[in-house]
Amino acid sequence: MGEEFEPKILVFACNWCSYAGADLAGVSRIQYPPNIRIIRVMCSGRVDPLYVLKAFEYGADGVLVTGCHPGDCHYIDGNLKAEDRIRFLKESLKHIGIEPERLRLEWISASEGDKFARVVREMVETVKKLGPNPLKKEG
Amino acid sequence: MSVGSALVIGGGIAGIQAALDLADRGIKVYLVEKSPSIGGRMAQLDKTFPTMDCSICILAPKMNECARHPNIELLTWSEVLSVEGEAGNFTVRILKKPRYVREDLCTGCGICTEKCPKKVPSEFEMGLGMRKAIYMPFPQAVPRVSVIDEENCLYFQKGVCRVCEKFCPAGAIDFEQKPQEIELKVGAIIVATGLVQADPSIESEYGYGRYKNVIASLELERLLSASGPTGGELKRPSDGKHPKRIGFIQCVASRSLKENGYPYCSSVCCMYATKEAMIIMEHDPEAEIYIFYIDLRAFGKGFQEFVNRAKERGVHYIRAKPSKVIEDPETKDLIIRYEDINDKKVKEVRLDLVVLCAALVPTPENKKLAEILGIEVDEYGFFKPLHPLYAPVDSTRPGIFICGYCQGPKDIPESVAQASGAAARAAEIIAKKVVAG
Amino acid sequence: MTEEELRIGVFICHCGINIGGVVRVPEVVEYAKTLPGVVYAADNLYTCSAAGLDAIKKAIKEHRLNRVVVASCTPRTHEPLFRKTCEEAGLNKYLFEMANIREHCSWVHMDDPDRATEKAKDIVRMAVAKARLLEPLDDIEIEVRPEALVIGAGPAGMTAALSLANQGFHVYLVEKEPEVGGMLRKLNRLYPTDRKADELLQQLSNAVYQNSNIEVFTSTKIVDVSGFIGNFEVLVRKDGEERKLEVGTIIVATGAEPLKPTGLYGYGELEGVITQIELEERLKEGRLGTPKAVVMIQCVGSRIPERPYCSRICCATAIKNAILIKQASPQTQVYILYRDLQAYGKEYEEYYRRAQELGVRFISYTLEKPPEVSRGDGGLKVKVYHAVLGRELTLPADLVVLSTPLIPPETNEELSKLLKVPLDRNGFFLEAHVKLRPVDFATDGIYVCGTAHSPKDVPDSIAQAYAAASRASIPMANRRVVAEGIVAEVNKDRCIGCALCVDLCPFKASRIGEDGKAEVIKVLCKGCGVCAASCPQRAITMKNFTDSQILAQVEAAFKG
Amino acid sequence: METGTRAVDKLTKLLSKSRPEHCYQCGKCTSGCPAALHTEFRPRDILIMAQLGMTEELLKSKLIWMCITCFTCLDVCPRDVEPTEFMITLRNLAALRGIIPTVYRGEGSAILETGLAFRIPESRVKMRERYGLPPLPRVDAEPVRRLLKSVDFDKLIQRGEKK
Repeated sequence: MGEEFEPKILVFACNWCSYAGADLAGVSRIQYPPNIRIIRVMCSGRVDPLYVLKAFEYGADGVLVTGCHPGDCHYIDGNLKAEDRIRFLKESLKHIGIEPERLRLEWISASEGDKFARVVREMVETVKKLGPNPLKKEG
Repeated sequence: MSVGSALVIGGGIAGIQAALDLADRGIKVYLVEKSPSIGGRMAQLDKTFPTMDCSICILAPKMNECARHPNIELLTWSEVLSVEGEAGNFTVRILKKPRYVREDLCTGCGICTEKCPKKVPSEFEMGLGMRKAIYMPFPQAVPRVSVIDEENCLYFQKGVCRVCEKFCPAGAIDFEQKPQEIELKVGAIIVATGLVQADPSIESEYGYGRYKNVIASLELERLLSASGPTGGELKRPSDGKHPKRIGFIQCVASRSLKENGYPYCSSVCCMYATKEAMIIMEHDPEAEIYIFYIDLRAFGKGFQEFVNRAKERGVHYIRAKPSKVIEDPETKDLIIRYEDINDKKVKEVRLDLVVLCAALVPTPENKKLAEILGIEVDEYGFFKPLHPLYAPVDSTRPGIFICGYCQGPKDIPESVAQASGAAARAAEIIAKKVVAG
Repeated sequence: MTEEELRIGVFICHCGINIGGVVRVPEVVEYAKTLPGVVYAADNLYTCSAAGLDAIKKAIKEHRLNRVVVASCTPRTHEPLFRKTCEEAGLNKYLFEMANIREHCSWVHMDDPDRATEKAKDIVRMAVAKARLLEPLDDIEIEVRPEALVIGAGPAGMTAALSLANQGFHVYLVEKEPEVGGMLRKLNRLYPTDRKADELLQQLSNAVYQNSNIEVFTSTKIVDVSGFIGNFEVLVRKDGEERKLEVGTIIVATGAEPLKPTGLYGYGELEGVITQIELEERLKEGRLGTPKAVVMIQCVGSRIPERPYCSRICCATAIKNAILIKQASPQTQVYILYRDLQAYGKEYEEYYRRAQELGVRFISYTLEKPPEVSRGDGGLKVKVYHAVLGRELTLPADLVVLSTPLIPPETNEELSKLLKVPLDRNGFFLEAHVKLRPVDFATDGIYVCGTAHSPKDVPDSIAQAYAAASRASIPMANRRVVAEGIVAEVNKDRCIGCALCVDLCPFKASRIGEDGKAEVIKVLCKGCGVCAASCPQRAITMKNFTDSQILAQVEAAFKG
Repeated sequence: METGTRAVDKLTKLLSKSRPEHCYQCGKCTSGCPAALHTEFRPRDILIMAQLGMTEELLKSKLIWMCITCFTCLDVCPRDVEPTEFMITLRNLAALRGIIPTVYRGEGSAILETGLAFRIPESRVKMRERYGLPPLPRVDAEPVRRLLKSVDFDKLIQRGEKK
């Protein structure tokens, strides 16, 4: 039985909201698949498009950027800047042969532990259907 | 003039919070705690509701902050002897009982405890685990210093042994230590003496003390705790087996008009029973848990959602108080009868373990302490607020404030908030003195 | 950074069984030892305990560690503690990184220990990768004005203002209504002592108006809030005229209001169906009359899926008013239909017994079979299925009183955006930590108390108000607060002065200096890093979250 | 024996002496009640109906006669309510109204005739002889009868009897 494809997904989480949401999912013992690895940033606005491209280059099958709901951002509107960048980045991903669905932006608040787990589950399912990262260096 | 200092009596979460708030704003605080370590009841809990945070994980940082804070002087293993003076200028005499271990030398390595031959039931473990005659109440104790219990130490009782002295690498054992009387001048006093659990055998029909598998809820906390006597493994006292069917009985000696009962509601039992049920189901998802209640009281922030989650997980909430617990002599299982109001039938359920949520009462020493402080206490041992409506944290004597469970039944968040409140009231007294010059 | 030899120490926590029960901690310790730069790795039962902290300090000294990684729980609660420990061992506290293997690993993969252990190793590897590139930073001191803003002049707001004033701080008390008092204006008597609400209102408002340290603003709205702890600038407006208040701390005491139960149990259609607040007004103005029977229904619009919380005070309010009715006209039959009677604590249990002794009749119902209110002959009729008796009863009633929950006012949405503080799922303000910091917000310098935090009675609101006053007094008493050294820094050579960062920065912490290059005002920079991610020249370094540090984590995530 | 309203008032006052209003329906009485185990008698329901003023229905109900007065409920009640006293007083009030289950009328008349609530069947007298047990003492029913008649007990047990 060939090993079923288990996608590797990188998550950028902002310290004040989505990272706290991920903490709440833990505190509430909401189980979700272990395919994600979380990098904490102070604000989703800190996520440089370079990080996303590098993630795909290093072999990520999916990248999930999470931040505060509009208006909740601890730094006023860092999340809105992230939104513009991700929308723009999705376009350019197409040109290098990466399906835009592999990159996703989601607003998750400090009290939405269940939403964090749900988004992770959805992301794992979507990327499973898409299959491994086409850029993956052979060998 | 020691105007800028305060005394906090009681080293539980309320005393710790009050001390930290005052110290953070530059006021010198003397924190007096009668047991060898601060931490109070919360240190005995495994997890806390409604967030299921591991209790010691959120308490230890505050305990360590207390120990390290330049403005806080910890006086553990000590009691208040007398209080004179008035708001802004109290003179307090403290008795520091001898630890027979030098706090300045002991590194808390625990070798003395390892070598000590004398075993004694541990009060921290509610008697379910043992401790030595020289001990630290629990692994995360603050200060991390052993203490010798005179009544059980072979040297003090029979003049033999002194093994701890031989093995102590820091040479910290000192059998000649004498009780010390310390005099302090403080501007305000905050009382936070917390609670103890009443003896569940007050309602003797539930068989506590007669049936092995009937335990008190605070004992269950110790059994569930990773640093507890069973390392967090829930074992039945009678045969050490993992209980599959557990029953919680609420309001034991609480909401009772009987002469040895307590007419008030302890406010936290419905919630901690739910929490303990959730912890048990984390250990064993197949466990079947029944909570026998009168009114399910989940009135705090996030509490109702927590109970709803427990119901989804399959905890059975049964609106009936059993009249008695019957023990099956061979298997030591327990049988409970109750009327199921859904079909009005009287049913029986066979359980492996019964947990009694007995009333939580203010520490018995409150009555004596009230005399020393010159403040009023009610017939159950709660300190009386100056005015229950608009001066809830003032005692009946100016300059002395009360917070936490000793002021009335409440949970940890309310105790922490009230402790900060008492700190503000104390700061008003101290600031006024300083500002007024 | 000088080429000193990297000596990283990794400390992996069992956290009792919270981590150790799922993740094979010893295996992770061995793995950590294989990572480049790691010279020491160990585990302990509780890293945050005094023993754990001492172990870290001892290891730093003995193994001359110059980087520390702790793999345990979330940095949001424990990073300050571990950073202080490193500092006490003589190590710059920013040379420290946490790996969250509890909330983000063991607690969410409880039934898959193998993959949880593998994930824990990855998380530790990522933390070590970042730790290698950490640089020492030093904190910044911010001056704190000894003035406070209290928003909302109900019992909580007035108490907080009085306490701060008595501690010698100047307080601006801003109230959107024309008069102070909040809910006290609408209430008749207050349990547990049955004291007249007006008396307490008078007592508090006199004290507030007579206190020279308190400036009261009524009919005043908060228009804008900027700045941060120590230096908030709050724009308030009254009758079109604006004024800027400069304060060090802010206390939110905006209260809550009772739900209007339109459409429930005939409220608004059937005459004689009123709410507890309307009953309070009738009792206050002596307009109760002598009804033959009054039926009160609890949990109207609360403890239901759409509004799951229990509003805590409705049972005690119902009992209070039932007692007042019985005292005023003993022959009136008073029923209280409840699901779970929340007469908690000491006073309310006595209150409940007094009501029983006065003949108030308590009937329990369940959510599945709620009571029905309809027109009866000469008044109303309430049908209720008695949950314990297992029978339907029909109760004649001249008055049906609905106990509705306290809900957050609409202004919460707007205020939460102005102050940048979150709301919880039910719309009340979300505190930093329900147990550890019940009256603080995650944002420094802003505090909450009273029913703005969650429904509670007057005594609890007052106790929480004192708590908020105590918390706010700490930074103001010290006149300074230490801000983290995590700020942005411009590399003058690469910067081309395009000023993109100046436009983007929400805190106006970036400006163009005389040399035509951008520069960061350290005190204003809050460390979000938006400028660094936008700079076309990659000229801005976001300390502690530099590009190289984050990219090292990205790479470590996929290089097993 | 007063059978008029004064008796009713006295008994009604007796009802309140057992403080039914303190009951908060915890069900401890019902869980331990032996009668509840085998019949549909529920002491908790009786107290609830009392609290709701449904005394009329209680007096006419046969439930109140099922209590075997074992006092378990009275021992365990956390609110110091006395359900057993309450049942006994309700029965007396019912009796005054002539509502008496026939089995109790039978017991009443048996006491009047033989001084014993349960007549001793012949088979039992023979069984005692067979085992050589001494014969049962002869009960002189006369003083019992005179005492009961002086309080009109004989009239009471016939009250409301359907001839």
